[in-house]
Amino acid sequence: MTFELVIVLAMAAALFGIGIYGALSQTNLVMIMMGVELILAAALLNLVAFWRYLHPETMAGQMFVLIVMTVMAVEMAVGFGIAVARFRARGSVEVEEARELRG
Amino acid sequence: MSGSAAETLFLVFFGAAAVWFGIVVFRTHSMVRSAIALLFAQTAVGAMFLVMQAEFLGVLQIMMMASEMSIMAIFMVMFMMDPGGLGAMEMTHQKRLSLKAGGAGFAFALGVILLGGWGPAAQEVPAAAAQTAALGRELLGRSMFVFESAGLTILTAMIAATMVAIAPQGEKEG
Amino acid sequence: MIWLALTLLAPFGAGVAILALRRAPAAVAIAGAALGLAGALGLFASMTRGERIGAGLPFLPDFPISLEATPLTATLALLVATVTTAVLIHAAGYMARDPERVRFFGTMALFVAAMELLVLAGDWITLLAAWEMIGFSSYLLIGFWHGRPGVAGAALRAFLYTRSADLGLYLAVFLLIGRAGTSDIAATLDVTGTPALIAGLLLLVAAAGKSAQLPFQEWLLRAMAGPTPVSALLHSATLVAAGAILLIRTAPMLPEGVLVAVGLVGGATAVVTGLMALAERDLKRLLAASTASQYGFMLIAIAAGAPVAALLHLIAHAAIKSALFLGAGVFQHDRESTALEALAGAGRARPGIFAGFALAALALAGLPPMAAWFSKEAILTASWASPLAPWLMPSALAGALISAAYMGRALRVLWAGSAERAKAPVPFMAAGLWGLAALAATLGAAFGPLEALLGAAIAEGPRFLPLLGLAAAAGGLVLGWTLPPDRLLGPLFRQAETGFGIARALEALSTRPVLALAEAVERLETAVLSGILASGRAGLALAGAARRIDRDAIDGAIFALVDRLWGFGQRLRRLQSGLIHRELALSMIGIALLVAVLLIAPLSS
Amino acid sequence: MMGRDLSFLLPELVLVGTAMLMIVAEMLRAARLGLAIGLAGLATATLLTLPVLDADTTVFSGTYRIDALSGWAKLILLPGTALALLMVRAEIGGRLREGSVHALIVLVTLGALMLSGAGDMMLVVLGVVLTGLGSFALVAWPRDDAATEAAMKFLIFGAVTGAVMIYGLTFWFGGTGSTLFADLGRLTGRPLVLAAGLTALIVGLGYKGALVPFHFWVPDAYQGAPVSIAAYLSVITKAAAFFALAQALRDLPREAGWPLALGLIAAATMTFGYLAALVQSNLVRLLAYSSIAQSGYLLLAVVALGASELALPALLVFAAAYVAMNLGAFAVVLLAGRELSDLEGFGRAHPWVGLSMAVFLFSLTGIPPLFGFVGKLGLFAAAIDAGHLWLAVIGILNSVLGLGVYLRLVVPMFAASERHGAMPMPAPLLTVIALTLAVTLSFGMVTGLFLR
Amino acid sequence: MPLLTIATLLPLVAGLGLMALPARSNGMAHAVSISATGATFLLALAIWARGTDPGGFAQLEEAAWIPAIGAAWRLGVDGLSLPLVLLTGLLFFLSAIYSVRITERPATYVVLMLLLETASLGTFMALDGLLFYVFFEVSLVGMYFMIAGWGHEDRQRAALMFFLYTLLGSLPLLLAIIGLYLGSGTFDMRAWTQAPPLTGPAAMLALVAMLFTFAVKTPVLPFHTWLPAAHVQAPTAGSVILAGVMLKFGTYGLVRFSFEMLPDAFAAAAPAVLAFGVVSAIYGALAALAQSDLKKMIAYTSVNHMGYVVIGVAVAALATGPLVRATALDGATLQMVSHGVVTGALFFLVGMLQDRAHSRAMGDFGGLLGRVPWLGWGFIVAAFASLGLPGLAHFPAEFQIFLATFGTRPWGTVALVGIVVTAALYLRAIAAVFLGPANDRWAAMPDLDRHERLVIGLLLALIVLIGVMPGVMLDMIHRTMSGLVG
Repeated sequence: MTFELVIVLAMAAALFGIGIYGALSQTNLVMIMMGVELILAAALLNLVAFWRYLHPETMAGQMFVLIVMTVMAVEMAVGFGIAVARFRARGSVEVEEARELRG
Repeated sequence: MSGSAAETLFLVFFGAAAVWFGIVVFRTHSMVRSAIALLFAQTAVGAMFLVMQAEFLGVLQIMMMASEMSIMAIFMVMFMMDPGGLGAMEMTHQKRLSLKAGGAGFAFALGVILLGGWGPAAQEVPAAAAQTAALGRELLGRSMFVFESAGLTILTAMIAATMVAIAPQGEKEG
Repeated sequence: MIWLALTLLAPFGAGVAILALRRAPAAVAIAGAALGLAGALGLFASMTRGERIGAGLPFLPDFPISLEATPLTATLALLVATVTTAVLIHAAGYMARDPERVRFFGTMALFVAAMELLVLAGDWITLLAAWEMIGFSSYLLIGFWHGRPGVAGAALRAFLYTRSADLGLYLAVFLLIGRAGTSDIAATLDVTGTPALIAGLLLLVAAAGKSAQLPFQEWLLRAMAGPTPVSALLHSATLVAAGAILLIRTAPMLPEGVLVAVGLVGGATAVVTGLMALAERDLKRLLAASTASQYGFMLIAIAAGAPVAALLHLIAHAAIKSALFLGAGVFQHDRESTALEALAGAGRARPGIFAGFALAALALAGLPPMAAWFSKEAILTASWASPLAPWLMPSALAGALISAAYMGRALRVLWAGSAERAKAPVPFMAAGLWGLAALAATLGAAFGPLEALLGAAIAEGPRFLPLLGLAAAAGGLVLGWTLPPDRLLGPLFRQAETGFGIARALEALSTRPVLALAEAVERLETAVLSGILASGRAGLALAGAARRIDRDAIDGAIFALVDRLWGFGQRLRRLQSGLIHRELALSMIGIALLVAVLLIAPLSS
Repeated sequence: MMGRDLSFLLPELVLVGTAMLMIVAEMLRAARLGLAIGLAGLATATLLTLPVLDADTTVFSGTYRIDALSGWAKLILLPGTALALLMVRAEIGGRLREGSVHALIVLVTLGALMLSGAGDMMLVVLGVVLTGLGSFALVAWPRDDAATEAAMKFLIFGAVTGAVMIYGLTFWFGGTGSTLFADLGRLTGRPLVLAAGLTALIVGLGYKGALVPFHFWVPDAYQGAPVSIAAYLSVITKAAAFFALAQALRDLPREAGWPLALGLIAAATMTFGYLAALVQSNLVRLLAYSSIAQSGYLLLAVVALGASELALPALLVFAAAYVAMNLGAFAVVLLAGRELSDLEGFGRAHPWVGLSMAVFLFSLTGIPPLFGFVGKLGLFAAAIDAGHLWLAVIGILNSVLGLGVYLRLVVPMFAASERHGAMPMPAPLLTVIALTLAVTLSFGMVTGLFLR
Repeated sequence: MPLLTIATLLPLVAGLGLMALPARSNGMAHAVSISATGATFLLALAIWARGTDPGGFAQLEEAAWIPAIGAAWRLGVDGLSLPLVLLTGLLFFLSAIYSVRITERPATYVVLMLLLETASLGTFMALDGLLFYVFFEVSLVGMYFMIAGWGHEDRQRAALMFFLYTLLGSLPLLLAIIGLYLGSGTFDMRAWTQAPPLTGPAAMLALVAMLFTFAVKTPVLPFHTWLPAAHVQAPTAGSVILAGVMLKFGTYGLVRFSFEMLPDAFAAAAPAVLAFGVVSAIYGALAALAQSDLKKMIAYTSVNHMGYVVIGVAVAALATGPLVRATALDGATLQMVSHGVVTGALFFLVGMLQDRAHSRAMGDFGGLLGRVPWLGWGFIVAAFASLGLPGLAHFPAEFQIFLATFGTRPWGTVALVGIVVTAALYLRAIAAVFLGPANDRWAAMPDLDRHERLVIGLLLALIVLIGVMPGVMLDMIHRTMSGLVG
């Protein structure tokens, strides 16, 4: 075990915690997506750190990073697409206004 | 050893920056500022990649995040009734519970990290060029199916995003 | 074999034929009974020649039906056949104008067949079956005039009383078969010890029920609702006799403890029902109570170790009592009532009938040289000699005195009042009556040879016993003729009138608790159901009935369980708030729980 | 090497080609052509699956598995998708961007195939995201208030759970240095790392598979979406999630505690689903909750993985039954209307369709001799065989609750009512109902003959 | 000739054929129903004529079904099932004849009846655990629709109650069957009987599950509450089938599954089963005594009579001597048949009374015997059969049961008080409805017509036949039972 690994992982964990907080506490779709971005950033940090300090010989780690980056990108893209559609339909992307469907 | 010390220093610095900006994202009352803070946070993460000698990924991270954040900013300007994007507005709810959830997540992750038993750390990593070459081999060999799947995902995202984002012509907006 | 078949099948065939053809019922019934009588005579004759006749039929695995003619059973079969033939002849007149004659004679014939089966049964299952079937037939006969008020109740009571007592027979049969491993009656009589004691007591219960001994006497008094020939038959040689017959047949097995109990029941019944008869205001009920009392005598005889004496008394009583009932039937025919008040003087209006009636009555009172004199004598002798209990003889004597008294009273009532003019002559009825009365008077002569046939002579008693018996009979008659019962009985009268409250006590102890239990069960059932419904409704109220879906057809029908879960569903539904952040938070809590389980589970395994 | 791998991937490749052609057709605004291409492609892919059904191998160094599970999964998912396409055609045929919907459905099905053959964490991640993205768009397709709200909830749930999943899975990579599930055995003795990844996996796939407590989006998304899309989501992507879960977990030691955790989730899911369904008056929502409950049943098979040989067959058989009967039920809803009251007298007015609905619902309840019964029989057998008698008991108790739910639909259908006159009966829909009815009815009795 | 398969499927095929017909008249539906059930009854007689094999099952018919898990289409009969098959064939045939009066959606009604017949026959003849369960459950669905569609006033509720109750009841059996399967690797019931696959706690668990199922179906206190509700609301033929045939599933299963396949566990649990049987018998009789609704009363007497069956089976497990055990099982089996015939007749008669008067309340009647002698005498004979009069169907069975009980656990004979209470309640009912002063309200009531006389006449004849010559049934039953316990 090494200090650097733990430092990076701990930072990532902090980002993860912040992301969770954001996803739960924000009222706006866009802001919630920002929280998700932070969680994914934490995942990226984890992956790179694991690759760097534990498994530099395998490229699967870097591959995983690429995949997660793709995921971030496409999720944001579709997320904003839906935000647009929602804004068109409703004029707002506030989640608290979305309570037609319940029960 | 000095290299390692410098690496540690940089990691701590950028890490702290990433966390700090991450906090700022949800501390400001303006979405534009939030977006900018997120941009900085992502950039700090990218910087950490560089420190950890994953140059390709680091560059990718910084560039992608930069582009993505600009897109996000435009969206906000477009939609949030807040052209300046600087006005203060309350955008939170159930803060306490969220804080607890975030804290718990952090705590659990930290627990796994500290007690995970990760074993000895590797000292050496392949050089940047070798890395890129290996990554290429990985992409076209073992992980080709995964890579192709990622492509398919992007394709799907494109179709999906266009379908939802384009106004429903002839139905609502003539 | 052929005699056996004839005895059983002739009445049975007659019954089936009557019900199927619905023609000339009386003639067919009498013909059947006569053929049966011929069969019984044939059987009896075979017995006198020392033959033994048996037959078997398959029934349950390991338990075949078997029929068996021994001197004892053949005698009884003959008795049944004789009495029924006479009664049926009488009934041909009595029922001449009844529109339901077919049903009457058909049932009567079947009843007789069942009784013959009981008598001739060689195994316990057949005996039990016949035992129950005569109960059923008598139910139908007592309830014959089912349209009249009160009749259905009387029939019901008769069947229920005897069936309750029948449980004793069931259990006894189970016990005996279990002990002996066979259902053959003769084989089971070898059972000894505690099983014999228990079985004996159980048999006593069954016999007491059928023979209307204390405390089951009530049904018999009420069973008068049926046509008079039915009463004549029930009381003499059939239904009521079955109890005594059962005990007579099983007497060899009964240990002392049972005999004491039999004596207790018999003695008490002889006295108590005798007193009741004395206090009775209705002729037929008087005769009924007297029947119970006479069967009490037979029980005393059995207790005294002289089943033959009981058999003799059974035979004597059968002839006497059927004659009495037939006479009563004629009077009832005339006055259309059996209340003693209404019958005052009815006898004087038909002296011929009255003479027959009186002959039988005197016989019952125990005047020599008529049949009952001999049998009562035998009973007194046996009970005097019995080492078992000192009170057997006194109770028998008291019973005899009381019997004479109530017969005297009946004769007095029938003779004393105003003699209205009788209606048309009644040849059939008279024939039946006189035939039986003649038997009652003369049967005593046959007792000696019968005892010889059965191989059980009755020992001679001390000289004063016959005198004592005669004194009791004569004294009783005189007392009954001269003194009205309320003066005769004094303070006992009221008690006797109400049957000493035994019937009411029995009902309070059995019927009421059962009915109360049934009510309680019913309440429980409804409570369970309404409990389910109520909790369902509570669930609905809890749900706040956010939406009314009562319009849906199903809602009225949603079963209680669903009702209750409804409220639960509604509560869960509130979790589904539609607010993403709340739901997301719930998911996070879920994740925390999941983590906890995943961390703890490996530790525990 | 690669040629061999590709030959195993023929169904997937055909499907990719089909999707491309459908996109082209959509660009040409030839929706009918696109649909025909889609159906033909699905049929071809189904047929191409048959030769590799017996294979038990992996392609691309273990990242994608060609085994009985993925093979049978294709045989379930591909025809199911075809039926869903027909339903979509019947519901939104001729409307704007119909072709995009068709193409998206085929693409999402591709994602579902990725999930059901996944031998690698990355494939699971991509599969979840791909199916998720496509589904968000499908749900949002009407773009009205309800649909966008549904899509937004769906998206937020998907994004958050997906991110959590990815973050957690990174620890597995850290622990093993590999992204293959086959290498997870290396984690033995490191419970914390194992737990982190497991949590992540269960969260991500549990969301997709509509398990409590990650199910909140389900009723809202189904209600806001077109009925046919709801039907599609309720069967294809959900079944794929369970297949992925099975692929991942069958390499993990049971001592890690996941059977207990999943067992508890299964119990909660069944119970919650039926209880909530009990109080619904909107048919689509009711079916949404019912499908949540059915997820709980599907999970029974996953719980038994590794302890009972019956687990995988049970999972497949019940998934097949579930796809057939649930699609059928949704098809009838498409015909009858979205409210419970719309069913009043429906069965009397249209006896055959009404009878079909009764069959679907009884099959969902698990009453023999219908397909659903055979499925549940396998599930209970697997659970008991694995030593989880308590789960089978809870499952059985919930069946009774389920009966209450489904009888609320059956009973009014056959009550006297004048509500229904003649109504159009689109041919595609009748085809769907007839096919699913045939499967539900006959497979209960005769499938066994073909099972090995 | 695979007569068993043909008999099982014939009604179903006839029903499907009727459904497929484009135009259906009422008359045609009933003609199909009568001819199909009649043919099935003849087939049942033919199966009866072929007889059984004392060593085990006879007339085996097998076909592959799900070879992968060892489930197959396996049919066969023995002395336990064959009498019940015959009973089923008869009661369905009579119900079909009786049902010609149904004019409300007769085609659907007939299809349901035929479906029910297939399910019932299949349940008794199946030698495959899975197949048994399938038939067992299908019968439930058929009866649900029967009650819900053609019942009386409160039918929806009764139907739901029936369905939920018995489904909840039957699912544990599924668990038990799965347990037996996992213990043996096959669904072949013969294998389960020959070598009981479960032992120890597993067997006890499976037994508890089974007992729950069979207790609901039989029904045994306290799981009986569905019975009166379902019976009161069910149409007449439904009541007849429910009481005459479907209640037997419970006791048949008790013998076939609990007794034969889990012998040790069942022997251990037998005292409790006996106690339940005794309490049920007494409770059922008492509850019946408190009823004023004729149909409900008869329904409760079913609880009483089926309680005797349970007693018999429990005693068979408790007894030591093979003779006593065989006697108890003989009695229990014969009691099932007798109850089917007697209670079937009673429900028919009450149904006929209800058709005429539109009332089932005892208090509404009086003195009907003179008005409708066929109906009245039919009821009286059937009632006396039901209360156990010798010479009629119940006596031999109850005698055997109690004989064995007394020899094994004497306290079990407490249930004998049931025969007195049933006597009381039937006599009361007879007195209230048929005896006493005639009620003028029913002056115009017609007596039984040709169809009805045929139905009742056949049943009464059978009641007397079994009562007088139980050997016609018992010989076959006894051979099988002796083999079972010997």
